[in-house]
Amino acid sequence: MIRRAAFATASVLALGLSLVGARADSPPIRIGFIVDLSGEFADYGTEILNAAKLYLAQHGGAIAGRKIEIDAKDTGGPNPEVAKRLAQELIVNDKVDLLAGFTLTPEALAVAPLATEAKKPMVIMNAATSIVTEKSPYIVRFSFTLGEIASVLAKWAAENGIKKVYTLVSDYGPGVNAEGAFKKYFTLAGGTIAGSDRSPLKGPEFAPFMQRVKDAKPDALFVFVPSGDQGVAVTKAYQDSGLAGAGIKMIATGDITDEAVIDQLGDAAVGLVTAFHYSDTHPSEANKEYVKAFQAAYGSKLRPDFMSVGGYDGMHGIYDALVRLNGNADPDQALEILRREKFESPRGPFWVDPDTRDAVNTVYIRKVERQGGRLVNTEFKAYPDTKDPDKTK
Amino acid sequence: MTAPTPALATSGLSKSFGALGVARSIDFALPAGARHALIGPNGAGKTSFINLLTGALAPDAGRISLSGTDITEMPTHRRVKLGLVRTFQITSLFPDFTPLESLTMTICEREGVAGRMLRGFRRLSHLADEAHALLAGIGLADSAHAITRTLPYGRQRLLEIGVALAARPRVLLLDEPAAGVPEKESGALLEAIAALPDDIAVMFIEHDMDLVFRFARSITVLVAGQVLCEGTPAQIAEDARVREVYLGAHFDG
Amino acid sequence: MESIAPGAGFERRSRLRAGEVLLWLAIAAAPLYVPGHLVLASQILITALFALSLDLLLGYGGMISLGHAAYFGTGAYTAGLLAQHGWSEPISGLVAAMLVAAALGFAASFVIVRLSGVALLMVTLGLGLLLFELANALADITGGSDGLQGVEIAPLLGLFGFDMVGRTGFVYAYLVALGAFALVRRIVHSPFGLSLQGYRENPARMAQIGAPMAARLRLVNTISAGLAGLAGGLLAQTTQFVGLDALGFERSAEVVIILILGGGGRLYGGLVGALVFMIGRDVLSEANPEYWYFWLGLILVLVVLFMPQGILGGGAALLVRLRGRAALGEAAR
Amino acid sequence: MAVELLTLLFNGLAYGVLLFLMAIGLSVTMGMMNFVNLAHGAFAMLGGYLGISLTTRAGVPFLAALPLVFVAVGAVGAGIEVTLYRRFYRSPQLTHVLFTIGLTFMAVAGATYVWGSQIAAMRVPDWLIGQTMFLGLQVGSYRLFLLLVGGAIALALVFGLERTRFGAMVRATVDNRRMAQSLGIDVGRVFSLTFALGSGLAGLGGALAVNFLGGIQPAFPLGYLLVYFLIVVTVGGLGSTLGALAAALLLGLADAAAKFYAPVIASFAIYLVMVVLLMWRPHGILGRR
Repeated sequence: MIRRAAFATASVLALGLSLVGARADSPPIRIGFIVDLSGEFADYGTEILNAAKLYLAQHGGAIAGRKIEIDAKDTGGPNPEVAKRLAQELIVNDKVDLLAGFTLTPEALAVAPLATEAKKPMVIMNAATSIVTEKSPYIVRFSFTLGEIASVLAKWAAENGIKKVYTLVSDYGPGVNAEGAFKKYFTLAGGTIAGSDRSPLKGPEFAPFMQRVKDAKPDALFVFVPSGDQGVAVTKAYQDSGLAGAGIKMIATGDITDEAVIDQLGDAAVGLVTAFHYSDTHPSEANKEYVKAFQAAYGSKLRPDFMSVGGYDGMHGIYDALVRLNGNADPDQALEILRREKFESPRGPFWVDPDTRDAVNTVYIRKVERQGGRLVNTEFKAYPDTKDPDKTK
Repeated sequence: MTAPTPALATSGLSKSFGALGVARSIDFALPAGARHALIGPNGAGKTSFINLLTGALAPDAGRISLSGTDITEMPTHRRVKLGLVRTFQITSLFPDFTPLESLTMTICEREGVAGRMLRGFRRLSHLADEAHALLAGIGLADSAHAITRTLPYGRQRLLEIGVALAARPRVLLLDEPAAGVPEKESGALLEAIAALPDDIAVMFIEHDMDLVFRFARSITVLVAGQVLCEGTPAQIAEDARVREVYLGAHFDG
Repeated sequence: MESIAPGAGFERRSRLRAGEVLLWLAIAAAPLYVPGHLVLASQILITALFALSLDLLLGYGGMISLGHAAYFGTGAYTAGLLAQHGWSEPISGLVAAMLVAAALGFAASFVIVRLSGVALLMVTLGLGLLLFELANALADITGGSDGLQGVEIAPLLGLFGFDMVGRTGFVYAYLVALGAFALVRRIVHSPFGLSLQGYRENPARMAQIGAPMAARLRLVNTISAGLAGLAGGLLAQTTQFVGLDALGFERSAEVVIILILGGGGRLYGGLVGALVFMIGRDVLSEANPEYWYFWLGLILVLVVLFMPQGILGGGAALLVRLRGRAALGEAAR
Repeated sequence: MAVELLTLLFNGLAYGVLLFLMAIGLSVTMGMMNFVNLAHGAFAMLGGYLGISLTTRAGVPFLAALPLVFVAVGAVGAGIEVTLYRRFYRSPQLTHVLFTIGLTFMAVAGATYVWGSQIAAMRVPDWLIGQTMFLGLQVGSYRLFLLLVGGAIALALVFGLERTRFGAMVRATVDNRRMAQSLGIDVGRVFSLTFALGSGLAGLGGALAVNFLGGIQPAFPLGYLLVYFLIVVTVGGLGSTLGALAAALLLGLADAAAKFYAPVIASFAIYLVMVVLLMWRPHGILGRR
């Protein structure tokens, strides 16, 4: 309830600000958002969109007299053909200047050729599979890649006395991506892989896998599952199978301890080590302000997570480009600015690699702690300027 | 001169479900042109016998022959092609079809054109005409274009026979053709049964003894899966065993 | 006493009606009145074609399938993989999509004709899910959950490139859908089609009128699979992308919903259902992205409450009421 | 070896019992009225959310919340049966499909409105977290709880249907509705009560499932679990309680065994088992027709 009311307030605020700045005769700048607002991934898309709107509301919503409009479309996905159709309609009918959003990899991949054909910058705010940026020269990614995160975690594990790791990932593209990167960089750093399993995406039962892990007696279990119920389920299965007692640590990408769900994990998660690029307790002024503004707009119960920061930073990049072009949304010029973005994000220092147009993050190793009645990811080691290690172009 | 080949015959036909024998070594012959009634108390195995004949049930032992051709192993639809056709005790029609459609479909099967896919009915209008003539013959002409499920029950029973006739049977098995038909609707039905062509051998199951004695020229009494006796209506009416079975059956309820 | 000529029912039924011609003309004119929504229009046509393939099986043959996306997806991946490996000519790619899906349908038909009712529902569902998992496992070939990329399609007939507005895609989908509807129209109005409907009405009786149904059911399952593959191939070629969702349970369920919504066994039920469902979803999700499910659900519920035979069935019943009881026999068909 | 096998067995059974609880209502209603209620998952979802709201917001203890959820969802089920479902029993099954899917869509949107699109998880008491010693085996406490509670309910149901008067009426109605009617059974009332019982159990199962599945979100009733319910119902045989129990346990065990012994085919295993079983016995392993 609170959330909806706050959202309405924020929208009104944004509208009001934009009206102040806008001149009646200048056409608006339109940004077409393609996100999931319904279905299984509704939560992801909602966070991204909310954060992007927050950025606009904070920064005035108009540039050089041109109002900035967000035209958000829901794919209810994963639904690549709908995503592509919506992108086409946004480009052809609504004459948007940029495309943004993109919760899920297949949807981004389906739209990529359109961005090339129509010469529209396409700002990726989540879709975290490595290959995405290679599919169109107009794609710029403001989120992260799983390879980036998993390779850092592998390095950290090898540096910290973990010699033998068992990997467990969800059996789909991102899982395979994370597994590949982790295995590669853990072995390179001198570790050994005790075993690797892929769990069906549609099946909540992890106990048999935990039993296999226990039998293999590794030092640690590396996990990637998508953020949400699976993350909670796998953590509980880890706890209920007595792996900790058997001396097997669990390490994971930060998807599992995503701030949107971390409190649902309960004490099972305390002590869990994850690698990720964003924590809502990242100790910086920028982040504190961000969290405050986010909760002011959408309710104090809602915690901004990596989805939201992708949307926020993506909008930051777009806004910055538009300001520098003085409200002129020429696609190629905007692209040139976007691919060179570098700023202090709530997540920490963030920049885009001009060659790959991919996000470059500081990846943090964090530990789950209880802090004032809630669970948080406390960062304790940083790996600055991390790129997706397998990305060459 | 040998005896003429019966239209339908079984020898040693047996079938049981576990301990329950529904057919116990039945030897039976239906001469061409017969009007034969199959009677017996409830549970005697009359309907099972028909199911064995049509191939809906596979016998445990014994043979079935149709005009001298062994059909024991033959699937149902091929028996129909050879002229062995039945009707059902519980009306089994095509509820959303018109009678004309039901009959035309059956005639198409008979003529071997029912598998035609890319040509419509334009060149087959003679088959629809035949269906219509058949409907007229059994007094259903005015219902030809009605939806079957909207027809009164008596008309549906008539259609049941009409569909069977459209397959142009040589042997027609009628399973309680008049069951449940109210008296005021039964006239047309009885007329249609009486008017069945002479070259069709007809066997029917019936409980209504008036009907049995009105139409049958010969009768088989089936009890507990076995043939109790066979004979003309007069002989059966006199038979002490039959009386006992029927009385007993009544008392058993 | 009898006003209709003997045998008239059949020829009249299969005669082309003015309404049908108008419908197809109206669709053909879509570029004139919705020039900005041609991609949606072609996706509706593709879905209508997919629903038509199911109609043949479910609406006419009475055989439920909750795994029909298996054929759709097979067609999509066939067309997509061909294009990805350099065979970019669309028409031959589409034919291949149809044939491969039909072959799968033929193979599956040996299992399917042995079953009916809930068992059939669940086995088709199971086979569909198995194929989905297989495509996910063969990520090296299919691209797995990321989807199949690099699907590049050459211009249609070497002349008309697939443009962004979707004009070529629309014309292409229109012509294929029109051809498929004409074919299915033929089939359902043929003696074969009549016996198929006879099976729907009363499967047990068919053998007793001498019909060898097993062979025909295999055939119709094969044709239905081929048409579904055609639809899948069209989607792959016009979207130039194939996602795992092409094989998904959601797609199988959705096409069943679309067909029942429009009304099964009426040829155009799938088209009407696809129009209502997809335009409804587009409009509702635009107007109310978070809660459009509610309104779509409400539409389904209301259709069931007030038009239990689907939209076309409801329309037919309304016509009957307007024309009076005399026309009952005809219009309810 | 023995420990390994027993642990596997234990985990598989716990999962199976959970599936049974959530699916049994669907089995009975499909068997009795031939009513295909695809909205069944929505009742489980409602139970899940109610359980969460009761325990976390209203502060009701977990164990007390469970019966409340059962009663509340059962009442909702009865209400929907009387006002909506009842009029469709004579309609074709495809109509049921369309209608109940429509309702499910509405439920999904409704849950998003009330509880938001984020996943919601349940806080369970500390004694249900971690591991417990059971018959010499280290097992997950919550799973043990699930197995005991679910097992007790399952046994109560199976025997209740065999032994009680109401159970006899339910069985008679499943076997032959007309016959039951002619015996003077108020079939409508039996069905309402059964439907309420089935919905209540789905709700209870949903509440118990939250902690097992990790959490619940609005898309839950359209997800893969609906497929699992249908598998339990059909493989068990429509309307057969014992069959549904056997099928659910089999499903849980097959899933556990496949994941443990052959994880590569784990995603295929359940569907493969289902297809084979239904080819072998189209009316289910304990189906009557």
